[in-house]
Amino acid sequence: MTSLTGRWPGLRRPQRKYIPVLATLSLLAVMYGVGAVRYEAFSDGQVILNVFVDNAFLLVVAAGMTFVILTGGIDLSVGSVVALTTMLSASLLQEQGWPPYAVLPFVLFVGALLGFAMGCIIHYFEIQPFIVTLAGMFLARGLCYTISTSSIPITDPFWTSMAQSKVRFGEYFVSPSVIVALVVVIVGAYVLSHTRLGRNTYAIGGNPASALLMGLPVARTQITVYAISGFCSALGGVLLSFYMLSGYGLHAVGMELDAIAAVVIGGTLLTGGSGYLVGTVLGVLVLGVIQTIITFDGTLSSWWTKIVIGALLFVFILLQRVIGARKAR
Amino acid sequence: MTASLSGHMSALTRRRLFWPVTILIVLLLANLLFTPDFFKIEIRGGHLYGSLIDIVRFGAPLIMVALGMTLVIATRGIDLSVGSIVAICGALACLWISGQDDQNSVAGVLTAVGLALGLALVLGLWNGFLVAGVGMQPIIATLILMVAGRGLAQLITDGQIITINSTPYKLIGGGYWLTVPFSILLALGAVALAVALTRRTALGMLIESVGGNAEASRLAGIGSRRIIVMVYVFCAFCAGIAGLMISSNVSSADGNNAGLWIELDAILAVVIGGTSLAGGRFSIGGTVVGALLIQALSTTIYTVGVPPETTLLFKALVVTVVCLIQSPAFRAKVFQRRRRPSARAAAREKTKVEVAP
Amino acid sequence: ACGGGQDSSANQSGGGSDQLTLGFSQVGAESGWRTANTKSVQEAAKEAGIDLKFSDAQQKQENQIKAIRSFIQQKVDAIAFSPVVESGWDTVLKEVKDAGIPVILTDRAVDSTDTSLYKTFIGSDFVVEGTKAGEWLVKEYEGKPDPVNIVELQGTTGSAPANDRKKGFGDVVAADPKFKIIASQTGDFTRAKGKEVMEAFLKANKDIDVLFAHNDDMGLGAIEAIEGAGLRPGTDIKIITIDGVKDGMQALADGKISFIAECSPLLGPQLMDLVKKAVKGEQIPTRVLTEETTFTQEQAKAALPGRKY
Amino acid sequence: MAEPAAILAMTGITKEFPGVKALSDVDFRLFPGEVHALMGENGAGKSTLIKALTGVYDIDGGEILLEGEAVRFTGPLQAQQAGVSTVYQEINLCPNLSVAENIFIGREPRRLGAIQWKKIHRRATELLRRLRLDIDASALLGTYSIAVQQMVAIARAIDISAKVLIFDEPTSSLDAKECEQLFRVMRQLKDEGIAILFVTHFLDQVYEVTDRVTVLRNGRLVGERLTAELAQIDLVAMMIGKELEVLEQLDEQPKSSPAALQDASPVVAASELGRDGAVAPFNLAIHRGEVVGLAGLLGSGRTEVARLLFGADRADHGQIRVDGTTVAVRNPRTAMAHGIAFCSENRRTEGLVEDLTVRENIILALQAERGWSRPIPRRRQEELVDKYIKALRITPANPDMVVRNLSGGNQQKVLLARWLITEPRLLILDEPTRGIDVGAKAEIQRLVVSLADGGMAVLFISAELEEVLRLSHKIAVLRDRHLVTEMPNDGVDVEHVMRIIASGAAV
Ligand SMILES: Nc1ncnc2c1ncn2[C@@H]1O[C@H](COP(=O)(O)OP(=O)(O)OP(=O)(O)O)[C@@H](O)[C@H]1O
Ligand SMILES: Nc1ncnc2c1ncn2[C@@H]1O[C@H](COP(=O)(O)OP(=O)(O)OP(=O)(O)O)[C@@H](O)[C@H]1O
Ligand SMILES: O[C@@H]1[C@H](O)[C@H](O)CO[C@H]1O
Ligand SMILES: [Mg+2]
Ligand SMILES: [Mg+2]
Repeated sequence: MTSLTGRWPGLRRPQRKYIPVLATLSLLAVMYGVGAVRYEAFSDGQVILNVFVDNAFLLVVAAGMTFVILTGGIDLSVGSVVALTTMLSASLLQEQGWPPYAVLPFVLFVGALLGFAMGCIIHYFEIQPFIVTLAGMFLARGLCYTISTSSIPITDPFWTSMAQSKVRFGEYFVSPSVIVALVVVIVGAYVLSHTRLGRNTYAIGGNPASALLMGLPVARTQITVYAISGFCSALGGVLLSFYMLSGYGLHAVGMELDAIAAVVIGGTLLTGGSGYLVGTVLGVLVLGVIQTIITFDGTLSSWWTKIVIGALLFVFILLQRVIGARKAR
Repeated sequence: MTASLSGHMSALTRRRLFWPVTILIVLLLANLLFTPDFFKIEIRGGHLYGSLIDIVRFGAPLIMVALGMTLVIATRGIDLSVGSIVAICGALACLWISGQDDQNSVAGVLTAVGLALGLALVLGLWNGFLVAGVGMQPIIATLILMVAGRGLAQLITDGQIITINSTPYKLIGGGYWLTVPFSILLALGAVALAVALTRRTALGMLIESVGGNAEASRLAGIGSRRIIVMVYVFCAFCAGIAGLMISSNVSSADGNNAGLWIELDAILAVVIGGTSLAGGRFSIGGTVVGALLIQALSTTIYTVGVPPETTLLFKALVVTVVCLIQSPAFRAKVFQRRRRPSARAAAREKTKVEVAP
Repeated sequence: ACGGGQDSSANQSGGGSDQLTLGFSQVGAESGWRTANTKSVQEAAKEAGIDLKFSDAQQKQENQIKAIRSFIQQKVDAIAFSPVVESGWDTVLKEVKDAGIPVILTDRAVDSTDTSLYKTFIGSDFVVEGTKAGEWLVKEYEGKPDPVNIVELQGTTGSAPANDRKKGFGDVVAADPKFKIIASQTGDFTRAKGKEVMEAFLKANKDIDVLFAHNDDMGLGAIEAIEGAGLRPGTDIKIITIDGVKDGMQALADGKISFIAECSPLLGPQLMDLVKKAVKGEQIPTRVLTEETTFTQEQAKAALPGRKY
Repeated sequence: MAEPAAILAMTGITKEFPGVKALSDVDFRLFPGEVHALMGENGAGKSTLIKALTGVYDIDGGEILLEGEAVRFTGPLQAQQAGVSTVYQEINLCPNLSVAENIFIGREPRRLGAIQWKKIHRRATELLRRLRLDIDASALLGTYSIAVQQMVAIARAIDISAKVLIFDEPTSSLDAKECEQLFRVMRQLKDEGIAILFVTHFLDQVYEVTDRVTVLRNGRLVGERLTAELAQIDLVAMMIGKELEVLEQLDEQPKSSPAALQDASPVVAASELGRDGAVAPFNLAIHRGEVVGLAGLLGSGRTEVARLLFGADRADHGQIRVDGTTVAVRNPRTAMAHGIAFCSENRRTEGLVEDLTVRENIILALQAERGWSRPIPRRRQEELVDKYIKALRITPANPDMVVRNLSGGNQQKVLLARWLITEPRLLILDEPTRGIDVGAKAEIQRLVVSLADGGMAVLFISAELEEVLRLSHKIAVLRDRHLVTEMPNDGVDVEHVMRIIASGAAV
């Protein structure tokens, strides 16, 4: 294949490895176009910005998940860690009276620590990530309920200001969380492409046995990606607590599936070793736009909502594959 | 020589099951502290009655789902849609029966069962087509049906809980046959069928081959696609039966809650049973033990009286312990045995060969 | 299907004779109760000639917030929603207020201190439901000094109806030491779980007098377990549940359930009235209680024929 | 006796796997500035010794001295940091990364923590040029053939400027030209004082580049000699450790007897068969009892030809005739139904299912042909498997051993056995003798001859031109993905074929 492209140097076709991402991007554009034609208010630029506003936390969580999936692992605990973070933040702020500048680093640390611990178990005891993080999922959710079974509202001024202030561009705006999420994505993308940690992440996903024999620090990398995912989940939890201004044990139920779906739709292989963070951003947008289309439609009953989400997912992934396959030839 | 070899093999599998079985027993014994007659099995009203029977009876749907999941996982796949299939099949069967004038008509019930399982096969075919035909990653391919299927189940029930009153249907998940809960017999039958299908024919080996190395299998002439499709169809079929059991047990179909999160429990059961999520080797016996372990855990939580807000912590603890103890790496690192120093001494009287200068 | 959005934006400020648009964000379809609630809203909207933009949040608060944002964008005339959770609505409700759209809460309140963020709250009070259940029990055992062993089937851990019903019931029975809650587990609001947990209760506890289930469905599941153990539900073990769905009422009429505190999902017509008034700017009360009652076995027999859900 | 101090000294190394004693009390030493061959039959323990050194395996006993200091590496990372750089037998690189990255990963040049990609590409290109490897350093490694990957692995090892360089069968997939490049670099490194441990099955190579030889047999040390003082025949005797008759047979070349084969219609004939971007349309006919050899450089398209004939890839042009009738070979299954078998070159990714046992791997293709519902009876399985374990001398002779734990050469034999038991009419062998010891290689060659004598048609692909010439009745030469010529093997010599390969002209 490589030599094939080489034969027609004049033909500037995109590198093969970017095709999944490009396919996703073009389909996303088409989807947006369809929405804009069907629903009048849809074409307002703010609609797209709202997709970011409403999914900033998912974006951060999915970014962490991308690291883990790139190594060929998976992290099912993210949704629960998000919930735990909201719960911890709320209870520390409201009930323990901690100041925000102490709460923030603390909850982020707890998230990273949970991820770190899971990474250690996965690596040193050679237990499958799916199971370790499933246990982590139970643990974090269980910890939520030990704090409280009901929701705790957050009234801290810093939190409320993060929730209610807007970053404006002319008539458009986003929330500060969106900025945070974008920074996370940019930093993440940089780490993946320009640091040893990032490259080792890809290498382990490509072939863990080889990575070990090549003398790469497999242990450190593997544990770090889970710590990153834990950190991102906690950060996502903080953003969610800005968004909701509450802590609750039932927040973010099933978010792990959304995050995994976003990563995979973005073109990252679950077997590891191949994919980009930009893809994950697109994946989150796809989920967000599907949701938006359904809300704009406003005529679907509960079950039709689910069926239509499933159908749109199907069409999207199918087309993505078809386009990808055609371009790759 | 053959005999000794197969003897060796089964010793191996036995060792693989040693830990899950031990933990299962420990868990059951723990109940004894709280409920002295936990192990008592009696005949009450012509039925076997007792906590142990309950564990198997309530565990039967999980065994079914995990059984299908085992084969899917062996091909390096995963099926997230089983919960939705459970809901859909229960819903369709109950809808059909509720529409009958005589809900107790055996013919009507059989039609309902046939329709529901037929639909399950179609859904399995759909999953198999997406994975093997279109080439989607299994987790995403089955996520589609997981999401849409819940909607479908609710569409069938119109969002309500369909309640039926049908004695023949009740038999499937809540009835007894020769004093034994029928669901246990069904699960036993399915396990026996799966074992026969995979170990008496070459299917098991071909599945393990496809899961171990799909490309090598293709080049060895194995119709990997057909096998993958078959496995998803079987998995959906098992989930369909589980759906019938669950809805029959409570004589109603709940499109929303039936089989919710059962996929996670099933995957957990498979892994506890020693089948790797990376595909390849699988163990049906292990899966059954895993499923029973999970059900025993729930029952223990109820009988011991773990408060609801800490049940998840408890579950996390047990899952972690089970997996750690099962992990050879953990045992090696934690209960580190001394290195055998004798190896060198024993080899001293070797026939040392001359070394060129 | 797409026409609705455009119509509504065209005549949003017009009000008057033109059709009103109501954005309604439902929790999900997690139970038969909820579905009945949805139906009631949809039917009432049709009857009242209101264009309903319905959105299912699939039990996620973030989805509800998204839906409300998109209602603002679509410039609906009024917004109603059943909050998944009490907390965390201030931000988006402020946005709604800025857009000048009236908000009506249904089924469940929010804990905002700023009550100007919504016009009214219509719905039941879960604590009161639990209290009613407890009060009936206290009355039933009045004058009998023997200890009463109660088992409780809780709703989904952490959900508001579970928390509140447990609290309402618990507070009442705690007043008299003869009432003892000997076991309490979650049955996830479902029949299957209700049955499974009850089976375990029956084996672990020899002497159960009363079952309190947070909804009918768990109670119905438990009935099967009790019958399976060779006991008579309603007689050997008294059963109190909440909701009053058709199957529950039937069991009540059959004597298998002893008492039901109603939790009515039929808020639709009341809601539409309030919406019309709110859009016109009329004065409306800030709290509207759903018309709810309690049922004994006798009352159930009478009410059953007219039961819709 | 003026020997310098050994840079590496391993004494009494013992390593046991469940059921197999891979190494027992082995001593090995390595001096700076020497190339030291580690020899032994398949399964002798060469790779295990290397992995014991670099810490991939924990050893059960023994001592390792590196520059006089006792070491026990915890893994390749530590070994690398101590100056021991290794190319393991199974290529261990990441196919999902670029060539350049594979060379530099883990030791990328950085500025302020950021990887300097430009620098990496520049240095990789230089390094590849030094190895005379003309490939795109920025392309994904996985798009290249094993041989190229092998060269990349070597490039990586060399560039990690180490004191000790270990090559475990690096040449098994290289052609003569590439071996030459490798040896040139090895000599250069040796002159710089680096100690090189070199595992190979090619005796010629041993004599060409090594200074010293250590021989293992069955996990035990047989002896250590200076290459110059060891006659080739003695070396083989040390390895095989038995009767000279085997060796005599080895020298005696299998006869090719091009009979009146061409008369009958060919078993399989390809006409204008081709696949865009892979191999240009070609014609090729293989008759009953005929061995057709495919010659060409790496990447010339030999494997592609084989894959098209087997239906592993779909052809874009042309057709295949079996016994004169055109058949649709859509996939391996249909090819097998017409009696075609294909023993692929890349045993790990396209051949074996490493987690299955020897028995299961051997019967896999036969079982696939029969379909899942007709299992091969256990007794029959055992007969077949036993027969081929004996015939190909697969060790350990345990049919229930997981293939992953077999030595490289024995894995290759298992793959071969899989296809032999299907009794095909056309057997395609892509590099069947790669990584196989002398004894086994001779046996496989004899096997090919006897199969052909028995009427089987064989398509034989090998990087070793001599081998192709020795076995084939007919030789087809590929160059740059074109089948340039086809000729009967009547007294053709290596030189001649090389010229065709080089010039592309059918002389
Ligand atoms: N991980 C393992 N588990 C069990 N046995 C093993 C393992 N690795 C190697 N062996 C066994 O150890 C012995 C030595 O194998 P090794 O790979 O060192 O041979 P080798 O000399 O490198 O052979 P080859 O030339 O075929 O590569 C073989 O019998 C092999 O089956
Ligand atoms: N030197 C090279 N430059 C570029 N690509 C190469 C080179 N060598 C091999 N390849 C790639 O490897 C693929 C496999 O080639 P193929 O296996 O048909 O060749 P071969 O003659 O069988 O060589 P080998 O000796 O590696 O088996 C080709 O598709 C080609 O892309
Ligand atoms: O299912 C539950 C209950 O039945 C309750 O009465 C109302 O909320 C629903 O979620
Ligand atoms: Mg080796
Ligand atoms: Mg080749």
